[in-house]
Amino acid sequence: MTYFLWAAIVIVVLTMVALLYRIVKGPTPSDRVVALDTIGVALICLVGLLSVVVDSSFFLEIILLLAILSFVGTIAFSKFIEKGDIITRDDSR
Amino acid sequence: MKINNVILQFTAKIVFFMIFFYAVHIFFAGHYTPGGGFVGGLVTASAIVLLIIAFDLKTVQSILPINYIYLIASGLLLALGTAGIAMFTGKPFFTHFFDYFNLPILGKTSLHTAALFDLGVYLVVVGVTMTIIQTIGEDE
Amino acid sequence: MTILANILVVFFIAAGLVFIVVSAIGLLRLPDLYTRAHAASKSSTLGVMCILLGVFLHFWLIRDHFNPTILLGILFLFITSPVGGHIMSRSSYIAGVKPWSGTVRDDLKPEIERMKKEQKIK
Amino acid sequence: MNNFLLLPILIPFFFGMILMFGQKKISYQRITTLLGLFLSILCAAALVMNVHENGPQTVTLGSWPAPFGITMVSDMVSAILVLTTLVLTFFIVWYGFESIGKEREQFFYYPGVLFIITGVNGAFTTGDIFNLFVFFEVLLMASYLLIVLGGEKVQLREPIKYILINVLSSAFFVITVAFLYSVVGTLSMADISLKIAEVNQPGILTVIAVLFLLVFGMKAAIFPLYFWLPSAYSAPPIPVLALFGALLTKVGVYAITRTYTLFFTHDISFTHNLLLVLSILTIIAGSIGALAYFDVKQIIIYNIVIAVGVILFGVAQMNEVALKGAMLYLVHDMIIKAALFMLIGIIIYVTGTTNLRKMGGLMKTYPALGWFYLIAALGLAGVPPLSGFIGKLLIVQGGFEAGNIWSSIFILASSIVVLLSVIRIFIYAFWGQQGVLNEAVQKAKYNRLFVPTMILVVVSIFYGVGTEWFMPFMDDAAKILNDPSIYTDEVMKGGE
Amino acid sequence: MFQVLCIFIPLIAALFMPFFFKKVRSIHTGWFVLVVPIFLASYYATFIPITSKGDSVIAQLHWIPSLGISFVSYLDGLSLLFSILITGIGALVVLYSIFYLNRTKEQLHNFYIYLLMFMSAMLGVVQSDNMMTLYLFWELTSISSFLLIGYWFNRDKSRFGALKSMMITVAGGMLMLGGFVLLALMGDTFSIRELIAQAPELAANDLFVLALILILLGAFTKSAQFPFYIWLPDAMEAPTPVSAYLHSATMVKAGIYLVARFTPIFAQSEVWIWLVAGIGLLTLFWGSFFAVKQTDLKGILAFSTVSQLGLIMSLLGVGAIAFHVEGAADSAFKYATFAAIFHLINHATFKGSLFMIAGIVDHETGTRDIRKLGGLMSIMPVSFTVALIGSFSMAGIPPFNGFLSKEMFLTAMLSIAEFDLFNFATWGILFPIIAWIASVFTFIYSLYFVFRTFTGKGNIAQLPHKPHEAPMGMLISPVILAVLVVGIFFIPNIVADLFIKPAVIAIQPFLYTHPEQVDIHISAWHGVNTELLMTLGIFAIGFVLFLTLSKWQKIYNAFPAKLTLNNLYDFIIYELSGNWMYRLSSSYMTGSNRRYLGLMFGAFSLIVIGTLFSKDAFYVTFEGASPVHLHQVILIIVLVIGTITTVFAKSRITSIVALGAVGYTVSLFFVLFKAPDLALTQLVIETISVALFLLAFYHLPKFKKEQERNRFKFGRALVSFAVGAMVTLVALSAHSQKLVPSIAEYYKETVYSLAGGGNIVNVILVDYRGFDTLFEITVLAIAGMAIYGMIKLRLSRKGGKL
Amino acid sequence: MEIIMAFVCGFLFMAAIYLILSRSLLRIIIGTGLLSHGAHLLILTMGSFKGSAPPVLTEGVTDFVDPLPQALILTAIVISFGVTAFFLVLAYRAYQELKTDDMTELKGSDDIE
Repeated sequence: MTYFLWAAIVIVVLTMVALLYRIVKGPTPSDRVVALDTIGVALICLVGLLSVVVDSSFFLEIILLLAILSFVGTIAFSKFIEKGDIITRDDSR
Repeated sequence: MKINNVILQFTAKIVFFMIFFYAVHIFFAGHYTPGGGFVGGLVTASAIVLLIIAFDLKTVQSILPINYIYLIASGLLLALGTAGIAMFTGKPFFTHFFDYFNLPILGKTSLHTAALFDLGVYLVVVGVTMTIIQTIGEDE
Repeated sequence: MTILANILVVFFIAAGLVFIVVSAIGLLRLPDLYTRAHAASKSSTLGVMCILLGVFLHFWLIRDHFNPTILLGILFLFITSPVGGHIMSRSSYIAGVKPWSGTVRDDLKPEIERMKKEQKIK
Repeated sequence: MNNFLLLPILIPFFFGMILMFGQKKISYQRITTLLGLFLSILCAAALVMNVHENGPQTVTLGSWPAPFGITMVSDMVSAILVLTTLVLTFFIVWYGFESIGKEREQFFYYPGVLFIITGVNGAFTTGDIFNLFVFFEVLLMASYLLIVLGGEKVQLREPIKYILINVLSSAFFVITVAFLYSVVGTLSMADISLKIAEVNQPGILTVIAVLFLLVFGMKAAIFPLYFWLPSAYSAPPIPVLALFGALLTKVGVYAITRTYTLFFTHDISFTHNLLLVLSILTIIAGSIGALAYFDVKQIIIYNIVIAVGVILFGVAQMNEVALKGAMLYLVHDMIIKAALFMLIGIIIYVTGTTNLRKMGGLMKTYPALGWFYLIAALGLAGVPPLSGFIGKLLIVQGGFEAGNIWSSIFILASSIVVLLSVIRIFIYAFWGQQGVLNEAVQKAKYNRLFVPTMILVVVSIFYGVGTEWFMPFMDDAAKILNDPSIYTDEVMKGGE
Repeated sequence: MFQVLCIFIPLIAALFMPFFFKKVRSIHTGWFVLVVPIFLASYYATFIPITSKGDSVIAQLHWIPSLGISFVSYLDGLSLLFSILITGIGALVVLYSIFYLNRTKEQLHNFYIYLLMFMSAMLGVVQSDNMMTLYLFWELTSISSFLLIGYWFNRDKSRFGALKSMMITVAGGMLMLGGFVLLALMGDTFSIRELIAQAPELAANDLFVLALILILLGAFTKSAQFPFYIWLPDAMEAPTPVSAYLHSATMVKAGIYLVARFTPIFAQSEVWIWLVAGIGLLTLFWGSFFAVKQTDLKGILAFSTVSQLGLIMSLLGVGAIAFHVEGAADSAFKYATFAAIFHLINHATFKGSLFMIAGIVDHETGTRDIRKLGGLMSIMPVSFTVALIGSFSMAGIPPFNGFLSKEMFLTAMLSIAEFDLFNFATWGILFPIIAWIASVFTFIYSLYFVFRTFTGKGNIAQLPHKPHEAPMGMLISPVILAVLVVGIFFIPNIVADLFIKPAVIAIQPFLYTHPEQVDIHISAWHGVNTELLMTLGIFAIGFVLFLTLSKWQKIYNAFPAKLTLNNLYDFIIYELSGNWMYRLSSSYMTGSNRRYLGLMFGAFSLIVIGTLFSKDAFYVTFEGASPVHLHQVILIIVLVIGTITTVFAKSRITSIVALGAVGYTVSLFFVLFKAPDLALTQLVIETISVALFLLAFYHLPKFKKEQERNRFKFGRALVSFAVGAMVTLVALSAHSQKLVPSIAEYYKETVYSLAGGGNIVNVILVDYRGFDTLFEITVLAIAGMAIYGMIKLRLSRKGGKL
Repeated sequence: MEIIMAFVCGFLFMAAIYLILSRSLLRIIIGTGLLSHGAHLLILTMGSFKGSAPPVLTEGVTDFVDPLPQALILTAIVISFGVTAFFLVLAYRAYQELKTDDMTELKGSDDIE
């Protein structure tokens, strides 16, 4: 079981490395953001797996947090890419 | 260019409440499990940020008409006040008081002045984060 | 019981891993942003949900610790992940990221032109 | 246990919070600030007397016994510095009513001032090395607020250096604390002192001592870490500059003094000699700058650097006489720097320029200003019976006692550079042909600027002439600096 | 008590001057001032009977008793003599100034404040037995002199002269303070009397000579000895009463006083004798030689003062030899000290009068340039007479008092060759020779001064004012002094008994204990001896040279202007400390942030790494380190790649995303290292930071390609590498040397029972170390306010500032 | 592991200083971000990684890691967040007023004489 989990963790980490390649490579910012988003997902997996490994439920809080942040981050990035600005003062104008 | 963001705005509304309750949960859990006023405050702030991103500043301000500077000050006052209670009882500054109670629904729980202090932290963090984001956002 | 539970956990995690790896490969290999975003938002969401389910089961069945946060997380991911992917692609399109040359169909293009015309923006 | 010693920190803190409400009401802001400062001064004065009578006071915050919780310790060193800080701030705030401008007053100038002294007083009082870091951050953050407040071009350009340096020094401070924690496993300064005494001087502690010296040195602007200071300090308006010049570098000096007398005493021959060499180099560097420029602000700013060198030279001697001198000189320098900056502010106001070569003949139009400037300038140079003299005398005497003959003579000789640089201002600005004058000077405003300045100069004269009255306090301070066991005993017995 | 208070009487009187000046406009303020010195002079005169018996009076007022600093009025023969000189000449000078300074045009209150301040200071210097208060008054004389020289402050020359005198004398004073402190450390007291009492022990100290040199520096600068004399000629910009008072009669004699006062201590040292006598003689020669070059009346007097001070100084130096000679009381050395004091008195009288005459000439003709003057004899007969008396006395011509002291001077100088210690047998012969040459020049400039001004054709029509004799009042003081000059010649022994002998015993306690032991009788005629022949030679050669002055005066032009000491001073004060320092400073204070940071951190890491290795503190152990796992390694690789991307990213968004990646990786590390709270916080913070970055990015420009010189690139890489290396090395050593176990166990044990919590980290944050947290949120709150203020408040658009 | 982490922290510091020495203000701020990461990791490293469980009370577990460094890091994180935010806004305002973010153009004030 433990070996399986370790293997899983290594695989996830490798995935992240692959995604990192996408971040480095680009070519457009959007690609990087998508990759970052996916890294966030991989991070969630990693945290989940790690908490099984260290056998502690205290890290599970992180999962939801990561999900939230990854979502907010993605939205912010997309708004930035779209308008160059995140916050609009008054959208009705 | 104005684009309608129905999907985003609808999701944001739902998600806002999810995040907010999660923040409250994290805040209260802080004394026994990971979390606390600080993270709670930041998560709350990110929920509000989500709203601001999805809608716009003006709309959000009309929904949540809060002067964040006052929020900061109240948070600080609360924190200082909690810490200062001890001074009036002849204990060193910052001495907290707690006891375990058997409350009807929650069971055995501790009531702790540290939680009040943490609430101060929470308010300050929300206030500061929102002040920053709002002032930058308002700036032309 | 424990063995059964373990098998269940391992199954979910393995499935999740597969999805994750697939989406990573997709992100690496697919030709343009939109296809990549597709891989990222769909496949990886499924992957992470599977893994989390596995983790949840692990704590519930083996450690006897029912953790609602994970469930909430799964729910949250379920809601937000596709929305995020959608918004991202859409924004990128508006920002002018060109689709792959092999793209067959592009419904958004006329729509955006119509809106631009309406709001008199060049 | 004595919560009373916290009041000089908490009162400004509390009033700062209150001032965050009612941002636009200027008179409310002013009155509240003065009230807060006044209350704190009372408390601080009472504290000084209390410490003098009963020895160092401690409070173990949260009732946690000494090495585990944070202990606040008010010994004579910190009590004196706290009182000085508050008194100076009172005058600077008063002076600021006229010169800071209504806009700044409406945008958190007063909370900024109150928070900065919260940080400064906290840093002076704390007995915990990490808490010192936190207080440093409080005062730095408040100083960032004040230095950019107003958003003039120069206020946005120069502080970048200032902030960058402080961000870096904070990062290094944190890791240095981490190193120290790794080696001795504790954060309470008294406990650190005991542990270091136990472990029989390993080299790594010397390295950490040097790291601390450099980290604090960055804030205290010692050579070779002073480069940021001259240009950064030229940015803010005069009251803020006075506050910075009087307080901020001194906190760094205090931190060096505290660490180097309380716990890094295991390898004096290395660490304190390094401090000595650096202090001499600091004086040289400051002297070059003070002589190089004909800009009134710059001259006084470089004099900050020189003074830092002199005080640290006293600390480096590690004997009671020199430490007493360093304390006397530290307080003197805080007062006189504030007074000088305030005077400079008035000079700039009445001439409308900072360039010395354009000024002249102010003696005819503003004789009183000239005399008070001269007194302050002579006081800075350590001319008896003004305030700088006794401090410098004791520092030099301590230097001789410690066998550092030539460097002590060098300290004396450096006074002449100080004198030249400040007398130059007198000769160029007050003597000579009539130079440029600001046409828009209002007599009433001038007077309102002049009164607090004048009183502060009188305070400095009083400090010099009446040194005898301060001597018992300085004796206490020097004793505790010279003998850390008084401090550690008081802390470790749990503040009963 | 009253005796100490008397020192301060002038200072207290000074406080009332503005009142007198502003309220009583019709009466010249000087009349009020005059009361003070007259009162003091008569007060001090009452002490003469006491001191002339060799006794002394002491009174004390504590200032800082805990350091042993107190105001002391110690009146013995020496200090009383000086006190009477100060107050007596002071009275005359004030009287003179009443007529010299215009009541309506001048800021009289300032003038008299400075003057009274000076009087206090000077009294303090000569009466203080405590070295610290001596120093206090010493600096006060410098400052009041500074203010008096700069009295006409809108003149550039006044400012220049004032600064010069202050810089040089204060610098000397500071060093003297060093000497005092050294002495005090050796003898454990600030009292000069107590130090004198333990003089032999002091001499054994290694630092004795250093203290001696430092104190001499103070004395030499004050008394305008070579090479510090340069301030004195420039000090002549002061109003003439000031020159007469400070720069001839009193302040410049403070150095003489100091040397005299410390002779009992330092006479033991060879260095002292050589320095005082040698420098004095050199100054004597130098001053007299260059006096002839001057064209300004006061300039001549200034150089002559320099020269005369040198004379007195050298006499004191020679007098100190008596310490080393058996039976000195019977040898010729005894004359030296006596002559010094005698000449000091004489000099005060004739030089004071000469200065006043120079002032009168200046006042009445409007110029002091000797080339424009001449032929005033008939117009200003009284002035001429006084000038003649003064000059002849200065030249050493009988029947004036200068003759007497000059004779004794020569006697003393001749005695040196007899002395065969400290190489005086070899070099001592130079003393009389130089003294003689200098005396010749003294003779020349004395004649030069009086005859060029008052005789000859002159060019009276072209003078700025039409000259006439000065008013009576202005002449009173010089005439009194001139009477003294003549008077002393005829009754020298009364002066000797009252003043000189008591002073001599104060200077040479090792020789005499009672004034009557001083076996010296002054007489104008003591037979034909070497001294007399020398004097005659001086007259003869001097007269010849004076007549041929115009022929050889050109040799002064041979001295290159660039090499003078004045030039050196100008170079130091204006060129070196202005322009050079500016250039030096601006060579590294470039305002370039990167350069500063590079220098700072280069030095920082260098010092730390240097300490690390010099203290042999670098030590690594793998013991106790936790094991390394594969996933950790991979994470590290991710972190490193992320960092590299951040550093070298070409677009800002790449950089920021990479930074985000690094941040997330760090939070993963926190998970790995079992810190859930940290991981949570780091994640949220990272996200919010990224959002903030993006917000700010919208407004910030795109990355430019950084073009820079290779040298800087290299330096940048080097500095960053050094810092990285420093952190790593120290971290390794610190980790490997955990000398004391951590206090953390306590928290683990008490968290539930005492703090009522489960999450130790959080409980530490809100309880054990809640104070940290309280101020940590304060930092945040201030940051919030600062950002709010920074964005909302924009004064740059108004341009308003203080 | 601690040994490797020491190198990693050194590397982070190196990269941070390298960025801080660059000309663009943004790069400098990013550098300070890296700097604080390095510092935080270093504190954790210095606290050593011993102990098998996170410092949260759980039944049957006694081998906690050292909680104190974690608390310190938390404080440090929050503070550096505040400072970074401030610094960013300063950069933004400076660019608004001065129209440049190049440090070599942002000098000046030494034109005083």
